[in-house]
Amino acid sequence: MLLLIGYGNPLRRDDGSGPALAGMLAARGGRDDLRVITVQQLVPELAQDLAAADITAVLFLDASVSGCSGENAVSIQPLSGVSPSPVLGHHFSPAELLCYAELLRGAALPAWQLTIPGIDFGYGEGLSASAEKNLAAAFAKVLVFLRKITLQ
Amino acid sequence: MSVITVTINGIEGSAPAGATLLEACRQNGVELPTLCHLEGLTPIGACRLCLVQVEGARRLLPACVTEAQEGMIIQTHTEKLVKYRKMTLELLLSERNHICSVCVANGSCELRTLCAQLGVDHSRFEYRCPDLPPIDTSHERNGLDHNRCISCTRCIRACDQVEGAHTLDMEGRGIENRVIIDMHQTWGSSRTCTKCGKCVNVCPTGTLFWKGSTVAEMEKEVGFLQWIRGGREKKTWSYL
Amino acid sequence: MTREELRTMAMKEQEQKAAFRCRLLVCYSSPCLSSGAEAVYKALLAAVHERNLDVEVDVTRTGCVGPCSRGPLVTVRRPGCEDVIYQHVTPEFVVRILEAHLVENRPLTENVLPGDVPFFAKQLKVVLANSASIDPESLESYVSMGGFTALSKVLEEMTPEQVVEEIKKSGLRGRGGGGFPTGLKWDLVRKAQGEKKYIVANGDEGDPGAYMDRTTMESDPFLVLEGMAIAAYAVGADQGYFYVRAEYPLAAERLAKAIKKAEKAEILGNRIFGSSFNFRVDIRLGAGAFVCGEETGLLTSIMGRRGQPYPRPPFPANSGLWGSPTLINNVETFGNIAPIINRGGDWYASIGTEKSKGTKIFALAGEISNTGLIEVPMGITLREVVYEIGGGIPGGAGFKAAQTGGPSGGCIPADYLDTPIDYDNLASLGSIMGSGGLVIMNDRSCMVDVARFFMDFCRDESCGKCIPCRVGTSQMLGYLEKICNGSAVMEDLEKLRELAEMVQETSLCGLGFTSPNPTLSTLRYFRAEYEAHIRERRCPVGVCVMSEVPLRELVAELPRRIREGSKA
Amino acid sequence: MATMLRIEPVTRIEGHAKVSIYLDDSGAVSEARLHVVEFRAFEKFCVGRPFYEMPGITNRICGICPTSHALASVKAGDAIMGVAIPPVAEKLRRIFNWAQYIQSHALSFFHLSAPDLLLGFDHDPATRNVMGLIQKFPDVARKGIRLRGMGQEIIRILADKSIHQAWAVPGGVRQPLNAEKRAAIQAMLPEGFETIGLALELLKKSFAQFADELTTYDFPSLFAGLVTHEGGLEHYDGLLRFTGSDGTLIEAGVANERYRDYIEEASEDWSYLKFPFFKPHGPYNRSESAGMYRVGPLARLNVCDFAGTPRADEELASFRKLGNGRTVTSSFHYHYARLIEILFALEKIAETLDDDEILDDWVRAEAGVNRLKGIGMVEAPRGTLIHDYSVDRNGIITDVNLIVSTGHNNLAMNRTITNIARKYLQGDSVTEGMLNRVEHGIRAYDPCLSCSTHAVGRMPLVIRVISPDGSVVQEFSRG
Repeated sequence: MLLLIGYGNPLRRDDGSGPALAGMLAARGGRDDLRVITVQQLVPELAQDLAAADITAVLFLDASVSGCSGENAVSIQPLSGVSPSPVLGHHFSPAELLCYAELLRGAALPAWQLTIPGIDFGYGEGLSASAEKNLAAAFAKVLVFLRKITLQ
Repeated sequence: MSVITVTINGIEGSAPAGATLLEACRQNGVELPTLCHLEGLTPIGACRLCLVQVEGARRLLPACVTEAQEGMIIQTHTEKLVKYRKMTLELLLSERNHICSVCVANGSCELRTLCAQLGVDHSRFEYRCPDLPPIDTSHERNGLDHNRCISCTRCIRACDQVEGAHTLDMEGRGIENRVIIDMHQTWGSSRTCTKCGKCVNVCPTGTLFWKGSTVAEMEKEVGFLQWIRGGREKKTWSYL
Repeated sequence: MTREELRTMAMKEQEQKAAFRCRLLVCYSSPCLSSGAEAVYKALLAAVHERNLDVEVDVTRTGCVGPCSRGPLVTVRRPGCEDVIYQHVTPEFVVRILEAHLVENRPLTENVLPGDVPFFAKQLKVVLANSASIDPESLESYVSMGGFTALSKVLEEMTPEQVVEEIKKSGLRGRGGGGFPTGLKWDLVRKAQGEKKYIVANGDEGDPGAYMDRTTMESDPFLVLEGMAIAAYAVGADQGYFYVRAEYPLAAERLAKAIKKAEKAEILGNRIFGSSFNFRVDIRLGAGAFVCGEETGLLTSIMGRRGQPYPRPPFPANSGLWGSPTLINNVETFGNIAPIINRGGDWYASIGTEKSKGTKIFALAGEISNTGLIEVPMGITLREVVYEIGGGIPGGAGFKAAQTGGPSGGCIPADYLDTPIDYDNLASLGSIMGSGGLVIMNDRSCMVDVARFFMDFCRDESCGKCIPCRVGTSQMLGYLEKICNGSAVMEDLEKLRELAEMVQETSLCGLGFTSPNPTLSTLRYFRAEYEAHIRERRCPVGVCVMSEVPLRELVAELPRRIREGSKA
Repeated sequence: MATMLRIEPVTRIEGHAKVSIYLDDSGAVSEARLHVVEFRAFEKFCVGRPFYEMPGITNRICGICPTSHALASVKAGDAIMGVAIPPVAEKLRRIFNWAQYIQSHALSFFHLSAPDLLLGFDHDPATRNVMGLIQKFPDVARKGIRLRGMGQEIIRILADKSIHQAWAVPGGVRQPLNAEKRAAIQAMLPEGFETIGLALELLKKSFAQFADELTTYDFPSLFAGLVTHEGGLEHYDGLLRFTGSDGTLIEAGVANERYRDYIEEASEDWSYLKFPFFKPHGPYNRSESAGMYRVGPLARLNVCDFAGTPRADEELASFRKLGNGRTVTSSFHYHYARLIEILFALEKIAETLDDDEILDDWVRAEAGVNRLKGIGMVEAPRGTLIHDYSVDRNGIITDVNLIVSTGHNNLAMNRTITNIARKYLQGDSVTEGMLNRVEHGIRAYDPCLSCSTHAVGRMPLVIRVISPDGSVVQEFSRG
């Protein structure tokens, strides 16, 4: 079972592209080996979802501030390295969450992070044209990715 | 009772003569969304959610007030109808300030339930954020919060047609319309209100509520209307 | 009153008027009154009296003459002479008119409105035939022009079926906007089951710039009452309601007087013309809601309820006032009835086009030389109306569009100037005949701004009962405002179009489903103007002030503004 | 002209807080400021709502401590109704609040501060993070997650929802506890005790390596917090006590409704977070830290005379040895205090659940509006939280004043980062070590600034050294 976690704040425009992509994938259906979660931000409790016995891999879907656009702007990278916790927030990075999940399950969990560049992170709903384009590219990319990891 | 034949979404069905299209649809297992309609109150065809397409009719027809005719061919869920229903709900969401998360009717709200059923999770249209009269909690039992009102007039009709008090009415027109108590006074000072609570129970949203209710605490009971009306017709309570 | 007495009354009045050496007719309808007709009339009366001319000269306050922007208007009528019409008459000038015609026996040359101008020549007056000649408050005056002969004729010579047939034969269609065949409607009400039936005259005219019905009611109230009485006879009703909006006090006052006089003369009330036919008319004043011009809204208002439409069917013809069959027609429609009965349905059907018979009254307004009220045969082209009757566009500007049908209508661009005006052609151009408002716009008008203006009207006038109209018009207005102030993005245009279609198809009544018409028709013919507002943030004709910025572009826009601000 | 250094957490979303360090002409630190730039206007939009809706609205101020806001709000509601709520309802609310302490303190300690505290600032930066923590202390890391989860789970058991619940209402609570639910909570407690014992042991061992920080974070101030009528540690109700740095009682027990006589709020134009100060000590003066007081775990342990449970009292005694025997003035020890409070919360929950009375189903009092003002004061994990409502006779809110815990600590946080900057800034260049300590210095207070807004998991810090003419002399970016 692949766990997809789309996170971000849909009320901050392009920041909502992670949950949007998760929603698109959930709506597409057709596969019973996917579990989709959308959240505003990553909190420690999610480690327990990641560590669930039936989960074999995880893909984080997130927005990024790079502002790029085009097909290559969207990237899927394996998760690596861990950074210190945030100074002022009470939320987690995917890598931190993954560390905890691995600790809880006692084994490594293959994980990737997909980032969708955006430009407008102001208050409001809906994505900018650029982020929307990137979202479409990300959708296509995820589908390819999903096919690939099933083959493995 | 004579029976007529209608075709709903390509399937033949029957309905008693004199039934509305809405009744005909529901009797044949086709569910149509409604908001202003409530069994026991005069239908007014205002919310436009039950619009259906009838072959040969120039316009879309509100099922709640259109009488079913022999041989009618009805479409209830065409792409266009579904789209318009969603837009109608989006318009309602944009009209006033609907904040479900802190609403007393969270969980029992007909507007929200319909939105969930039709897949409307936000409104594309801009919030109008109107200036509304303050919440009226001057009544001994009931409260009125204009933020959540969808102007369906169910409360007004229940008060007028079932209770016979006609305490509630509507002032203003168009987007400026507001439910008022008597001649626009506070509910607590109304001398016509019988405190029967029918208005609160028929309100589809959290506009009318029991005072003191907190988030998601309102539970509404609408079945009593038919009971009262049926009882009156059958003279259940007649002592003569 | 008997038919004979009616004839006597007419003859007596005709003889009396013919005895005058000269008749001075002061137009006394609202436009002329608002430009000073009352002072003119008083000055004229005083001057006549002063000169001891009371026996020789008749001074009459009449209905509307037509070229309203030129008022006050005074017509001098002398036996054997052509009428001379003076425009822009002042109290001083009217004395000079009197002196010139009666003392010096020589018409003035100043301020004369030539009678052979296309404004008059191209018109064909049926409903307004008497308007410029009679005193609206005088029963005798109306009778002298053949008034109530049609009513007496149907009562004595025709069965209700024959009356309905005659109306059907005439091809008359409802003048309130929808264009439903009048004869057919009468037939429906006549055949409807019901002990009690009602006649309702819709005088709740509310389109901005339109005043056809007001003028008809003010200029010839008896004509409309006669039409109602004939209708009542035809469908079997004995009670009528005249619904007049309260903003038309003069119309209501003249109607009230007319009803009283007609009742006193036993032309209305019981046993009319000695027959067994009874018909009473009561006036109901509307409180100024546009939606009460919609027939079901009007009916609920008459019944004393909140003026809101209800879904049809059931149609009023079957279930109207208090559930009884009700015939509701527009004022102008009723104004056509007596002429049709008098001159025959065939005569009426010979006027106009194949599917739109007879004449239509229009209120010409906007950027046009001759603003005023005109009555023209159906099928006349827009070009004739604008350039001949209307005298063209003033100030050297070009014609851009004509808005017909008020807020429910659409804008017709110059390409269609040669289209004959009738119900079906207007509908195919995305507009409607409406009640007859005709607003001309020159090339300095911004069509988005025009759409915004009408949408504002519709939002304001929406009754609020159904959601698409109540919230949809408000949302559409919001998007139009954004387009006009520069803060819209192309997505908004798409939302606007989508809403327009939705409101058109799903609203409960005519107000709602026609409210997107100005927007849709301008989008259809002037889309480039909309796009210029959004993409280039520029109003092509410079009407709109683009002071706002789309939220999304604000980030990029702000530094520029700050730079410019610091330079300034 | 002074030079300004700005440390800005560059989140991809507009920042919620940033730090500026001001240098004087000689290049020494004159002042450091913590800017809170999120404006939320809760006080404005609550006006016009009925008071019984307030718990539902105000608990959305925060996603970390919604429970505290809900409790302050329902207590203000109780005051407006003028009722004493059923005793069992009060006990359930207390359990609710302690559960909140467990989850919030666990998040702060185990997830956010533990890498720094247990690995030390001098640990290799590449592994001074969760990964490093897991490698070195796998058991602590694992237990930390479970402890936070346990707090959330108790809240969920009581209120059917762990965040933004609507269970606590003016007059009491909506549903009683049943035997099954009680057993579920009781079953979780032993593991909690075990975890906290382990954490306390590790933390106490680490103090030796933080000698510098302990003194840098040490400054005199007043302390404020609620105490029981007997002077014990209190989190839900009680009297507001102020003490001095030396442990003297300034105000032994102020009734909640008189808080305005002691606390006044000042504003600065560079921060949306207000600056409350102790009013009896004269007018507001930020540079002299007049009227500065601290709230939160450290302050609560300083103001109380005793904890009231055996194990917490034992820990409290050893805690006090770190100070002058009564008062601990270094903000570094907020961490230690937090662990003691978790221990206290576990003990109190266990004790309260033991009594069968807790299963009684009479948990809600009914009343209308009987007072036009209501003040609800609770101890939130981060400190004293005050909800102050005025209503009309129909119960519609006419005025709201909210003093949040982080606000009370505003002056102290500014003071802490000023101290750190003074000690660790070398010339006009910002070092890695200083950055770490600025971060940590703020985190000691566990401020709640960025609630409900999502920021990139990693918040890189960017430091710019700007010369008086405005040009960037040096830019330092990490992450």
